[in-house]
Amino acid sequence: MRFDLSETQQLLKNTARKFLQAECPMAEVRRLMETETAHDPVLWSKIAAQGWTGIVFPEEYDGLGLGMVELAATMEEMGRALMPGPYLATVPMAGVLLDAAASAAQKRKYLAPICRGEARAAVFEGGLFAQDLGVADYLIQADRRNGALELVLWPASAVAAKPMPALDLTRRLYEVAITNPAAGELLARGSEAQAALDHMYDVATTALVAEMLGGMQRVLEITVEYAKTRKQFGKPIGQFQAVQHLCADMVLLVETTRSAAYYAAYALQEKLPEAREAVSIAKSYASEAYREVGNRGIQIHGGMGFTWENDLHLYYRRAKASEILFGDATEHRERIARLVLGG
Amino acid sequence: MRFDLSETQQLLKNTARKFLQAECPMAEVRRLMETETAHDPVLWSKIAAQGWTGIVFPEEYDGLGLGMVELAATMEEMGRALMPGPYLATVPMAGVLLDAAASAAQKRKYLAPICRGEARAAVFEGGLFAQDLGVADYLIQADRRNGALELVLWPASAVAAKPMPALDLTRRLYEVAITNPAAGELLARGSEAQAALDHMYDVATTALVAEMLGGMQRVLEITVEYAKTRKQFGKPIGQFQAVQHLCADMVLLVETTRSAAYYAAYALQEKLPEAREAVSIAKSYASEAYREVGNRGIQIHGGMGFTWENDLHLYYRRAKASEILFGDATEHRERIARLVLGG
Amino acid sequence: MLYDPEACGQSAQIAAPGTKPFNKRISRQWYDDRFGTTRMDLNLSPPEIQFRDELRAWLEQNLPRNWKQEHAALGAMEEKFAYLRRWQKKLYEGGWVGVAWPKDYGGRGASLIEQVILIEEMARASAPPVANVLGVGLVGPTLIAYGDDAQKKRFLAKILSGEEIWCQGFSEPNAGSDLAALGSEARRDGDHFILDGHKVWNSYGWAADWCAMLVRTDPQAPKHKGLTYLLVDMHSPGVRVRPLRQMTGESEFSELFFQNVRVPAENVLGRVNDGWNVAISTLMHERNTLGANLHIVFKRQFDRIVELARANGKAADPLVRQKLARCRADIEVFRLTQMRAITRVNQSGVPGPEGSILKIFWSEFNQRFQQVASEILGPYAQLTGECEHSPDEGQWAYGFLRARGNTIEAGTSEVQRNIVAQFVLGLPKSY
Amino acid sequence: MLYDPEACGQSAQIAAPGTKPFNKRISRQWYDDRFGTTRMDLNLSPPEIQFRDELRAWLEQNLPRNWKQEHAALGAMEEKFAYLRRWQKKLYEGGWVGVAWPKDYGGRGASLIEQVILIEEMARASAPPVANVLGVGLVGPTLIAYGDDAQKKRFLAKILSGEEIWCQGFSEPNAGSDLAALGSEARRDGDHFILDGHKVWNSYGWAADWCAMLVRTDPQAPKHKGLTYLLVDMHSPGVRVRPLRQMTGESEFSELFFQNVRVPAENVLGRVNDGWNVAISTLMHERNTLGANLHIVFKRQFDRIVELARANGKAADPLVRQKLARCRADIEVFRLTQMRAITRVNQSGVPGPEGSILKIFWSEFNQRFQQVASEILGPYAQLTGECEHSPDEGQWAYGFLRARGNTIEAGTSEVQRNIVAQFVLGLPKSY
Repeated sequence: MRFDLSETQQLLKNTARKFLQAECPMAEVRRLMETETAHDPVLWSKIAAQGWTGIVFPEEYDGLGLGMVELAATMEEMGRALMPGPYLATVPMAGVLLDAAASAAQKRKYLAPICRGEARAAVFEGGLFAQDLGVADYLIQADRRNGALELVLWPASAVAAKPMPALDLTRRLYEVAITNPAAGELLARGSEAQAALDHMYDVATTALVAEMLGGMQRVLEITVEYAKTRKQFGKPIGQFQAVQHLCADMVLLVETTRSAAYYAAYALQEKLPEAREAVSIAKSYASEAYREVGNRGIQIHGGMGFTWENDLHLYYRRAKASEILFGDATEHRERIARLVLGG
Repeated sequence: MRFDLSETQQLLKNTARKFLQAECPMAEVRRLMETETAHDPVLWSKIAAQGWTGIVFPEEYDGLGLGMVELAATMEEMGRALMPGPYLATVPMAGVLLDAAASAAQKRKYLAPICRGEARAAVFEGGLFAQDLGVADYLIQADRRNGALELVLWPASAVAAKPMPALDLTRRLYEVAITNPAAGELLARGSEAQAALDHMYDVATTALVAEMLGGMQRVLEITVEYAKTRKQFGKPIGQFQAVQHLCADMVLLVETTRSAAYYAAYALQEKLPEAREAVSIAKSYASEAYREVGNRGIQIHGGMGFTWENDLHLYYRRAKASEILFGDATEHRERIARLVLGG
Repeated sequence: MLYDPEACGQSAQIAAPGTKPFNKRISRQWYDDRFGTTRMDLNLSPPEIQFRDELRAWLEQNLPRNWKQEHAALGAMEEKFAYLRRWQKKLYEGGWVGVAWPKDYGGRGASLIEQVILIEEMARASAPPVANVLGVGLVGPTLIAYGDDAQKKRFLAKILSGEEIWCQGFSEPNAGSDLAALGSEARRDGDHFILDGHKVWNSYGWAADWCAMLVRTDPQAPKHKGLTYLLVDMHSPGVRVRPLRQMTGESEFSELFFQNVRVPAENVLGRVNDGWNVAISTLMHERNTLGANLHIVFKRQFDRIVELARANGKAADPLVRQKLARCRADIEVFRLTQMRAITRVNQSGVPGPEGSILKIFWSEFNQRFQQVASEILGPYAQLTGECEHSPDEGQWAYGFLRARGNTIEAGTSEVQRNIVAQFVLGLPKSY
Repeated sequence: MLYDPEACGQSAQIAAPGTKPFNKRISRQWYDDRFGTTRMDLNLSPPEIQFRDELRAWLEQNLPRNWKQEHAALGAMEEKFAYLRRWQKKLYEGGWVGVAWPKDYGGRGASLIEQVILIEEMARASAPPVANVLGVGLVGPTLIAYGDDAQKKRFLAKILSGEEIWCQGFSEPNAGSDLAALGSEARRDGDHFILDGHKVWNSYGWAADWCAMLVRTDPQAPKHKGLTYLLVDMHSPGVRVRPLRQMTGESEFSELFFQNVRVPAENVLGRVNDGWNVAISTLMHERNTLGANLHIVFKRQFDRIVELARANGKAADPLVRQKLARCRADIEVFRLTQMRAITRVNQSGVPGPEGSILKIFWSEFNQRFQQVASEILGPYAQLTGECEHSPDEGQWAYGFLRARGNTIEAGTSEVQRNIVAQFVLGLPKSY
């Protein structure tokens, strides 16, 4: 029994951290967030060269064929680095949906280019927005037509993407309009489409939780570092019990979220019957924990934490967007209740 | 504009405190809680001599004719002293119900003896228990019969009271059985009965909240005293920021409850349109605040706070019973929501 | 017989069970004779009602009906500010600025309750703020308490009229919660001081003519002892103002830089090296009047989110109902606790630590409230101002971020809890 | 090409937008060759499965089917305790007591994971506890680490068999969170120590033959330095045990009084004046194994309150559903975090500060959980054991009170948070 990343998985994670420290430091994050799309093609091609764009997809479509735990470990590092751009939309969302729903021919046509880093994609289920649609090469729409759920793929040329300014500056939201209704290609329909969509949400939610975990871990580290060096009343503020206890709370929030996040990834990977519950437990935890870690981190930083130049608010903005995405804590607790209590 | 007890009301309150310090110190509370009914006729007669048993009732029925704020100020002191016995059941419950629902003749027969301290009474609306029925001379039952609410008075001889052991050792609960169905006397019926019952709950809830306020104030005082004297690590524990912040939280809980409690009493007294909302705000606050003040008080006391000999658990037990009585915080918040949001 | 603690109080007097030692009972008459007949009373007194009605009548006559549109239509920050200066001038002419100041200095000698009435009426009427907020609210009262005649003559009238705008220079990068650790220095040089320093979290610095500053004049003295309260002309050579961008993206505050700024010695307020006491008095005033309009602001936002919750159906969700009811209760309890604090200060005349209790409460409430609002708005909560789908032009996304600062600005919740523990409860100093 | 931080890492290597510098991509094979193929694995290993199955088979054979009724039917505390001693004897003969102890001392040298399997299997089977909980769990391991051969020979076997029952004497009235402040003194007198002192919060004192104590032997030394770990015969003259009544009304704990108690010097464990280090080792063991069965206990209570919520209709209330879902998630997260901690300790061999994180979590969870249970039960929540209406014989009213102690016993939440801040995060000591 070993409930921890294996040596292999830890090596992957360490390498991802070093890659992102060099290729996507905070200066780069701040540069990209001031651009129109927060996406950098060069960074994307480097990510692709790491294999990350195909990490969980079969080798026959140029994927790396690794599992959920490896995806989670990698996304944890992306969240730690606050990596901007369309990774979440492209890989754990659109890619997973294609892998689950498309025919072999369609996968060769649409999934393989994603794996190779040549294409980006987005998903839209008829809510308020599609994430990072502005840099997508195609959009997969989940739509109820003629009484059945359909998954339809639209090329970018058939879709208008109108930017929607929002709190998170590193990952962009777009309003969706289909401009050429004839250009859609059906991927799946009915119960098959529903199963693929459900699976995609489980995977994407777990990936998002791992990313949130990395973010909150980083907020904790930045804050502890600050508490050790910032002096008030002639002492490092980390010597004040009030600050220590806020930091200890942050450790609890991070470590419990880590347990839930890793287990959700493992349970999905192993197709355990409790996987769906594990995903909702993880998201209900992470949704509140990331925000609360952000609250405590900024509070401990005092006025400094409230400035634009301090990085914490960039994490805080991501935390808020992530809290909402794929259902907030309340929605996931109701999902847990349905599994445990029925009704 | 003066939102504070007046000099008159403060004098009444100070006198009540001195009376209870002399006549009902903690040793007496502990003695009474070990008795069968937690009621002492001698203490009761002294309370009556203070005028407390008739405090809000008209002078024509031997009452004192004071108002809700005076009742609240007095009950605050009873709560502070953790006074055992059937005051709540007799005065703010049964007495108020009689005053609101009964005929002049019935008031002379039943309310006046309460005012004079010669009788005690209880109320039962068909829930789990009637409070302090074991020492009541009569029971007022609110019952839905033949499609209308009826308030019926039963003499003690027509009622069996079976004790129900519960957390609060200072105020007793009893199961109710009517043993002589012919002995009941109708007080009011229909909408008149409903209005009297609603009014009684507003008054009794406000009185209870004031009592809870006194209890939490006392828990705060005991705890601060302990924090100033108990030493660990070579310092009074009150010098540790963690303890200071727990104490500051307690101050916030007490002072905000005080605002809500006094306003509810004032609003009822002045028959303000927002009185009902004020009562629910006060109870929703006090229900959580008393428990949380108790939690922090015991926590700061450490192991000592967990012993039987320490008084805090007696307050904590009362806090739990009071949290439940007349609806907990959730129920009162839903009542606020109905007033604010409708539905 | 009513209990007489002087004559009783011995357990020996408690009679044996069964006896009835107190068979004489008190009457209402007895009670009134003994204790008096005063009662809690939340109604305004006749003079207070007169004050309020006079103000309402004046506002009826003078408040520009559509000032928000007029103001919004003005382009530059400077023009917007000039608009507020004109409004202040008008208020001043009506006698509604600095109402609490003594009549000799242009005020009305209004009571604290009348001040609060003014603040609330202005909030209810959605009137524009005055331009010289800090001058009127903080610097003026400090000048009245500590200024010499020349200083009062020189500054007070122009504060009220808005002719000279003031800002305040207290916080520094290394002196936040530990204000007394500040390092901006003023060295004596004949009849001047030479000032060098760096201040942060300054409001109105870009518009100010004068700055009320706390600076170190004796670096050798213990840290609270070597400080002086200095009035600095913002137009002096060597003063530089830079916008300080906060996490919301705006620049509500500035940084101030002082390099070799010459300040005449007559601009010391109070005594040299006694600035800490002068500043504390300012901060007390700040805590006393700040926030008197907040319950109205909160209530307005609450009513608005209730509207939005009705519109999107969430008002029927039992979870949302609980959260909204809690917010409603919190706003009401905040208003009531503030009324109690005002009653106490109005009677004692001294601002007390009640301010810390209120500060902790409203700042933490607003964070809870903004979170509740965001849960009600769902995905829309994250949309910022520039978007057509954004509810209320992004005020909720902004409000969520801005509220984060509430438990930091004007004394962190940690410092405020220390104050409550030490000054309300008398616990020993923790550091 | 996989990112190689040694060969890269300079921003100069980042190509201009539009170019494609990395057109060679890695394969799964490349990845496996470079990093290996190990994976996270929550399954038991074959030896662990064998251990579990052997235990299950033994329990199947030996666990008295209706032991709870048998046990409850016994009147006196002593008889009930004798029942547990007999059960421990049986377990001992089966080789299931002290499984983690080295084989030489009667154990199996089981891994931490196997210990946890044992604890969980016992909880799942609702098996009785052993009589000598503290002897097996705390004193034995400390004896193995610090005892000399004579001590090991004298004590260890009788601990396992339950022939001699142990208790522990650490806390004192004036030494709670500040354990090192303890004042019980042992003065050297020839080849004996003379012990005087007062211990509180002692478990099993009334049944114990021996007490493992921390006492002061050098009052002049700094407070951590003058302590000695002493093994005291509870049958010695001068030892008195008094029940300590707690707020629940029970006496789960005792006070111990020692007056002029003679303790042979050979009963010092470890070195004289080195007792602090010996005790810390005991406390580490305590935090390591304590609570391994808790998630099963919580889960069982959770399932029961769900049943009750279904029965009274509250399971359909959206507010209750939220609260129950949160409890469900908390129990699961507690289990998982414990598994992660066990994995780490199992690999490093050293108990770490993870114990503090778990302690804070479960103790605060249980208080939330009991509150949720009480909200579900409504007025019934306050009924205590002796009442027919009382759900589950009053266990919920009792549980509510008992949980209050959780954040105090075995290290308050405040002390645990200090430990996390200082030993996990490396923040400076706060006092």
